[in-house]
Amino acid sequence: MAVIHFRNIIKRYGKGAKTNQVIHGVSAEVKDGEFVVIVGPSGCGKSTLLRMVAGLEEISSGEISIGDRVVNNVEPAQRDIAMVFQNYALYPHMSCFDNMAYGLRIQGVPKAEIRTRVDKAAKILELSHLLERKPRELSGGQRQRVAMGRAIVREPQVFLFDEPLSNLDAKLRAQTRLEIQKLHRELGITSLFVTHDQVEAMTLAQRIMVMNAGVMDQFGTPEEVYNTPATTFVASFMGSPPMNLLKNAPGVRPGTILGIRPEHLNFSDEGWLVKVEQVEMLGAERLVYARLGEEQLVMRIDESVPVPALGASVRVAADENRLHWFDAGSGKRLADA
Amino acid sequence: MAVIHFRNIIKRYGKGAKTNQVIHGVSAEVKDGEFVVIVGPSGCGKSTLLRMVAGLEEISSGEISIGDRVVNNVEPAQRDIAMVFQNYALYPHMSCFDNMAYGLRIQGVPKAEIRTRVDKAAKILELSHLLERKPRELSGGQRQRVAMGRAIVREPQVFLFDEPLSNLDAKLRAQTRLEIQKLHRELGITSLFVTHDQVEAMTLAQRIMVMNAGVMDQFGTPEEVYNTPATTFVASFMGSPPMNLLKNAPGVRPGTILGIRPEHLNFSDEGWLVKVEQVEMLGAERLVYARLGEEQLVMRIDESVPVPALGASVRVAADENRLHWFDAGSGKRLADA
Amino acid sequence: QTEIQWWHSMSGPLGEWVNDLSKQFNESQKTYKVVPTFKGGYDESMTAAIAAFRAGNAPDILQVFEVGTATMMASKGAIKPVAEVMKQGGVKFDQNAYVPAVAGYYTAPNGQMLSFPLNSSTTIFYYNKDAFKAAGLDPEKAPKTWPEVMAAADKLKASGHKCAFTTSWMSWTQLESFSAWHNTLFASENNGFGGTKARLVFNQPLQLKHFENLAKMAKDGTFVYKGRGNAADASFPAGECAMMTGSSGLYARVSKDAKFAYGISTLPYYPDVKGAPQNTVIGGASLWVMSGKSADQYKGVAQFFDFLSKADVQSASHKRTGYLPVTMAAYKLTEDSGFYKEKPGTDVAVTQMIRKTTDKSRGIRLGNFVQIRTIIDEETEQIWAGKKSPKEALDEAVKRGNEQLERFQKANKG
Amino acid sequence: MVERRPGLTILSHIVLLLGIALVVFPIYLAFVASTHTRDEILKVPMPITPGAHMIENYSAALLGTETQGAKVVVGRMMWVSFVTAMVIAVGKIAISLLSAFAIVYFRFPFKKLVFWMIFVTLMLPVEVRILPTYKVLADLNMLNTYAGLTVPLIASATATFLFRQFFLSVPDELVEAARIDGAGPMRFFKDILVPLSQTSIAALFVIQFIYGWNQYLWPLLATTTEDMYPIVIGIKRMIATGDAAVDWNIVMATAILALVPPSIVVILMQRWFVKGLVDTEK
Amino acid sequence: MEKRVLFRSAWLPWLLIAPQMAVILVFFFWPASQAIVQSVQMEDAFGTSTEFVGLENFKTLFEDPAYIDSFKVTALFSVLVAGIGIVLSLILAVFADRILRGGLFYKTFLIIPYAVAPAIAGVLWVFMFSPSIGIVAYALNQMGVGWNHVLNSNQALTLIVVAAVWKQISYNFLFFLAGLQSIPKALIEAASIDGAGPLRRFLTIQFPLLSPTTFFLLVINIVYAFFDTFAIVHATTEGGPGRDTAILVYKVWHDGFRALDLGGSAAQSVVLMLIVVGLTIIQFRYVEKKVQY
Ligand SMILES: Nc1ncnc2c1ncn2[C@@H]1O[C@H](COP(=O)(O)OP(=O)(O)OP(=O)(O)O)[C@@H](O)[C@H]1O
Ligand SMILES: Nc1ncnc2c1ncn2[C@@H]1O[C@H](COP(=O)(O)OP(=O)(O)OP(=O)(O)O)[C@@H](O)[C@H]1O
Ligand SMILES: O=P(O)(O)OC[C@@H](O)CO
Ligand SMILES: [Mg+2]
Ligand SMILES: [Mg+2]
Repeated sequence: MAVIHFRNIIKRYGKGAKTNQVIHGVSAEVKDGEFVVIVGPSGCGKSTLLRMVAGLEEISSGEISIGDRVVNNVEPAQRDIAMVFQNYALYPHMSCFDNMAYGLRIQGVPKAEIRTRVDKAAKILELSHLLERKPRELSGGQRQRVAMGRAIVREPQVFLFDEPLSNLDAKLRAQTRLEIQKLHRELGITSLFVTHDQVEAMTLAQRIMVMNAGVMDQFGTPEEVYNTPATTFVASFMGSPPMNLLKNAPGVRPGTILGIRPEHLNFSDEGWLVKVEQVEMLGAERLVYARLGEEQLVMRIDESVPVPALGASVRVAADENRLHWFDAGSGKRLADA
Repeated sequence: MAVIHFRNIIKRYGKGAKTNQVIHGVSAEVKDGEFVVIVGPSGCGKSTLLRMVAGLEEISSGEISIGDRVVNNVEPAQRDIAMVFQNYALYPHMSCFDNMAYGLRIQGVPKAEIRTRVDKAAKILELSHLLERKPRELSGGQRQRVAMGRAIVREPQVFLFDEPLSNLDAKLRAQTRLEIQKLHRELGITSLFVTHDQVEAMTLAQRIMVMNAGVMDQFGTPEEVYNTPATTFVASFMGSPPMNLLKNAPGVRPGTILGIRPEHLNFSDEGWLVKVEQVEMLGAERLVYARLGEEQLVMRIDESVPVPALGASVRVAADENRLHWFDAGSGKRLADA
Repeated sequence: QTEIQWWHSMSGPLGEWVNDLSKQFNESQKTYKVVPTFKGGYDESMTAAIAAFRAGNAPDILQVFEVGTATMMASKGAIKPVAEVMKQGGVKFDQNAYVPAVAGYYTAPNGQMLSFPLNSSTTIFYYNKDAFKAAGLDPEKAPKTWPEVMAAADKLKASGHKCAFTTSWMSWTQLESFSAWHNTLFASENNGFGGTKARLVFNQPLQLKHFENLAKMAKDGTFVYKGRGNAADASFPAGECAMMTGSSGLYARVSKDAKFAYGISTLPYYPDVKGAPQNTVIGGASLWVMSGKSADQYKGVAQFFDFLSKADVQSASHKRTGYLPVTMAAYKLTEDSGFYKEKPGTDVAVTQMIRKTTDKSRGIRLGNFVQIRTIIDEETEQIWAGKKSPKEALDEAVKRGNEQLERFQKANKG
Repeated sequence: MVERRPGLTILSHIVLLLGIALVVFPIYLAFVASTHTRDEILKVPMPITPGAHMIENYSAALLGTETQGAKVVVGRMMWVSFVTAMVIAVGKIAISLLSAFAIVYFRFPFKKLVFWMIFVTLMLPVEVRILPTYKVLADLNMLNTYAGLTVPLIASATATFLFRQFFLSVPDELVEAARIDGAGPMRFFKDILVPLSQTSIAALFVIQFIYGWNQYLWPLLATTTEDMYPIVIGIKRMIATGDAAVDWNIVMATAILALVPPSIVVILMQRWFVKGLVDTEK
Repeated sequence: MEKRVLFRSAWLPWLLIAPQMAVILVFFFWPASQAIVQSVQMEDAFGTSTEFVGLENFKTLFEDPAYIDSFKVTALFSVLVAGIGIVLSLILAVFADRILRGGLFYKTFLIIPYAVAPAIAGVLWVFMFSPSIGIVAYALNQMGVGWNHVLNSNQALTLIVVAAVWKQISYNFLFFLAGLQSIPKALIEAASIDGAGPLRRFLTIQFPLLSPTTFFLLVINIVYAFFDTFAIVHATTEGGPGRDTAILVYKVWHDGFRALDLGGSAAQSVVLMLIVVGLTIIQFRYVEKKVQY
């Protein structure tokens, strides 16, 4: 277990004229034993950041330390980390046992101990009966668990996950999410987890690092990030459907943006007059899409509330305590008034 | 536009000893212009059913008719259907225009008319500026729209969709869903849509056909399926997280199963005493996992409600009007008492 | 024991013969061991050896067909004259003991014999007596002249024979030997004996007339072309073709394989040509000794050649293969043994050769002769295929052949 | 296929059977010829059903017959061919694996040049440079040795290229995982890359084994003693003279024998052969 | 195309390529450079006298109608071999692709010629077509087709084309079959729903999608026809009748090893190398491109 320190990290790909800077000075500290999720849209630099921690990518400038060791020039194998990849990266020709044991063998761990450690990891992950199989004989979820097993047996200081769930289907994803949580509770190892799925981020993270085009927009607990998004980017990225961001609605001053989450809009007798355009049924609730002048609004309405017909004009009101104000220029949150 | 009739459809794969029956007598009628979603877990026979309608798979026994024509022995091309495939199945060497025009050319439609029809479809799908591109030059969502365009231009009696959205990412999926709905509203063509995603089924369908291992468990509107699931299978398959199905909770008679949806459980002063095991934050709400004796319960709690600490014991109560009872043996719904 | 590598081109019964010779020699003494290796046809083994020589890996003894003689002679430094080898090996060697036509062919202008004539052959005429009988011809009377051959061919054809006449070695039998047989030049400078300035002249009226006749036969179907080199050899013993011109060395195979009565006769000629028949030219091959070997090896080679030139060995070889006896002594020995009486026709080759030669008939010795043979094959094939008239073909062959001679002259001027 | 058209299916079978008949006929005929006496074959037309002399022809071929000018012992020649083919196949695969690994997984100066140098060798078929190559061989004293028969043919642009293509398709994550596991380059090569290349290796083995077995021109020069002749040369030598002198029965028996090992390799490994080629090549 | 992760070492890569480099330097580049040197020299057979002649060998070569003819024959030959080979194997592959069961049976038999050495293939075919003993020649004669490839150039060309195609058909077949089977089934289904019958599907969907395979095979077959058929020609027609089947590679060999015209042969080698360079570059650029497809 260890603290991870990012000190003004910059990453450039390519050389000379083709240089392309993709990380623009990230500084942050991940606490000992903390589970941090790095989230952001595709191409924002999440994997790059993670891979620099792993030692798979050179750091162009700045410093990363794990524990109290600056690792900029340390080989991946020496960093005492383990990594779980999106497409598992299992060695296809080795049995699950061998996959997990490979790193230990290279370290020269005695056979008997390898056996014990792999068995223990397999037990935690309920893989014991699959140890002799080859990866291709496993389902996606099982493969992902083997990949995690491979990470666990090394008993590293830090776990790194690069979108480990995105190749799984919805059910498996939910289930594996719970397993990862459980694992972290049990082992308490500092973990960095990359995903572009905000639901995953919300459910897994102790703290979330929201990346936007190589810049860290916010780093806080899920509640902080959801309830007080630091930028319009964070506001629209976290939450599904995303926060309504209104520029031209009545009552919004020019130069500012008003943000309201779909669940904080309700039918009411007063408020904005909107036209219902489309309704989606989602089991326990409904999404109502409505038009307010030039802007589109999304509302999240409980199934118990009767829904107006398509095309109908109704009034909606927002929960006054749940309004978010942003600067239209910078996108930054304005001090809560 | 046409009615589709399934009359006791049975499908067997293989011959002799290796025969494997995968559809066990499905009978149903899809109404003219209706949008029906076939949903069920992987391997339950959804695609098989659809492909029998398309003529891509022989019907082992039973009859399928489209309009008033039994199509068992009609070639796919003669069935007046169009199909959209999961991985698009666009002809990679043809431009989008040619992809859409291909079927018409084979029918010998005059050039000018082909142009008109393709242009019209492209307009509906906002593809007009992409017509000269090859499929590989398009994004996934655009490809899927071209695939739909190819179906539309043929102006068929029936549309068949086999998981057309599952290769798209979450955002695109939601967006394309809306487009398909819009399209169906505009063209009103009888459609069969296969998916394993219940959210997709709920949002799209006029009626849902729930398949379970080759048997049709229920065929009804989304509300019917959600609110009065015909079997425990339907109950647990539709809705996320799935309905809690309790066998051993207090008040459940032996031989029956009690079903309660997560959103119908609330903290209360009386009711079952449960132990909170895990909490997942989902933005607007939380999922609380709790243990009730041997059984696990999931509750869906609004974020405004304070959540008890992990490990705490709390009381929960179910909405009396929202209980579902099933026969433990057959899994069938018991007449609503 | 010193090993002596010998590359040869003798296959089939001839291959057995070569192996037997080596075995006999090896058993006759202990110091040397001759190792014969079959390296493919004449052209193949010669080029393999040349390549080997360039790589410093030549065999000690190489069998080269007569066509390669000029090339071998011109390669100063690559070969070691036989006369020298024998002298060095301390073996008595009398050039005069050899049949003049043979020895003369392999002798340099300075009178030194360069290679050892192991298997000299010449062109002779074979015919199928059974087929003659069936066609109503007298099997005991071989056609002596080309008009007779043509007449016989017509009869054979009439009796249903699919292939009345064929020939192997087109250039050798129908141009080279044919010219000498009629005492006519094939190439200037005494057929190349006079030096590298020689040029081809075989498009003269006599040869032209002959090829016109052959072309007519080909058109009638009485002459069937079977391919280059010795490809046609097979068709005679198999009974397919009733008459053929070919090497006397074919005798070994004919006597073994032919399941019918056959006759051997002299090469046909045109009776109206003055001086015909003169003599036929030499064919077959001789053994060349490659340079750069140890004294010990040369000694062994000398011993081996000495063994080969023994009259009894020579005579036995002659009887067995149909190749000429190359020493007069061997010829006498064979004659005395009554072999020629017992196997009529076996003396044909000898009598064709043991004649006084003229400048026009001594033999043919040209540079790049292998290519020239190929050119002649290529061009004459056009005649049989009906694509060129004999005149066009022969003229073109002369023209292309002369280009080769020019090239050779240029490359070997040093 | 999509439609149920029995007619088309029957047509398919007919076409394929015709194809097979065409393809197999020459070999069948060779087999037939190998079961008759020479005279039976030379009778026109030759029989087209197997005869009764199979055993004697094959044993004559295998043990060598004195009827040929040079004693041709098929057993020995098959062994030479086998060793040659094996060494060529294994050698080519080994050195190509190594160089492809260097080219794909390392950055080093002149990498492009090295790649092109290897690739360019494709353009220098033996036929084109045979004499100088032969001279090199002789200078190195490698004539009449297995080394001489094999080493000059062992460089392989094809194999290097194929492995390169395959390595490029190996997911980067595997290297990354291996590096995190602490594997150095050679360890990664041995533990991960080579085992993963199995299908390509198998495919190349087939190709190169056949290539080695079927060599003709090169051994013709590189060997001058009979005990180093491979079988293909042996067969050509048997027909070096005109038709009739040829013991066609023995030749064909030998040809059939010569076909057996490569056919076994091809047939046994056809699955990997196709897969390996197609997976990596395209 | 580069890997994202590269190992770092100054000496290891050199060690790894050393064996390959050693072999190609010694046995490819050195001899090839010798061939180039020889092409500007005139030499007697034994290499005892050598003279620098500049480009004269090339001049002679291109003035020699035989060489020009050889070019023409080679062009015709390779077009026929590649064309016929590709068409036949494509037909077989298409039908084999239709048949799921029995596929292995057909595949096994069709693959066999691949194992046959070109030299032996030549022997087999000459045995069948030999005008005097060949059974096929006999059958043809019975049918009124006078077969004699020794004299008839068209027949000779036919013979080597047939033998060469026969030898190559397996290889083409396997690639086409694999190519066909890698076309997603859904495409075929989409096309049949669009109303295309089997033939139309083949022409408009399968064949165009096979074009990378077809192109690849085209190049391979041409290279094959250029070089690997030497043994076939050598074993069957030996370049005859006339020089009507003397393809370039046969001529190089013949002039060098039969005719012992080393300079001329070396000059031909150089020309051949240039041709292969061209073919290789085409193929290489194409291979690099197709990776993305
Ligand atoms: N090896 C590389 N060379 C050059 N540019 C690269 C390289 N790897 C990534 N990039 C660029 O760096 C940026 C960040 O990439 P990165 O892989 O970190 O994004 P990501 O946030 O992980 O996205 P995703 O969710 O798609 O995985 C992208 O613009 C990408 O194009
Ligand atoms: N061609 C076939 N031959 C034999 N069995 C088949 C074939 N196609 C499908 N099956 C079997 O039939 C059953 C139903 O398959 P089907 O493809 O209809 O499932 P599905 O509901 O579409 O599943 P998914 O969501 O994974 O696409 C499965 O058990 C499958 O293994
Ligand atoms: O068959 P042979 O041995 O007489 O040789 C004939 C050749 O010399 C013809 O050039
Ligand atoms: Mg990433
Ligand atoms: Mg399916």
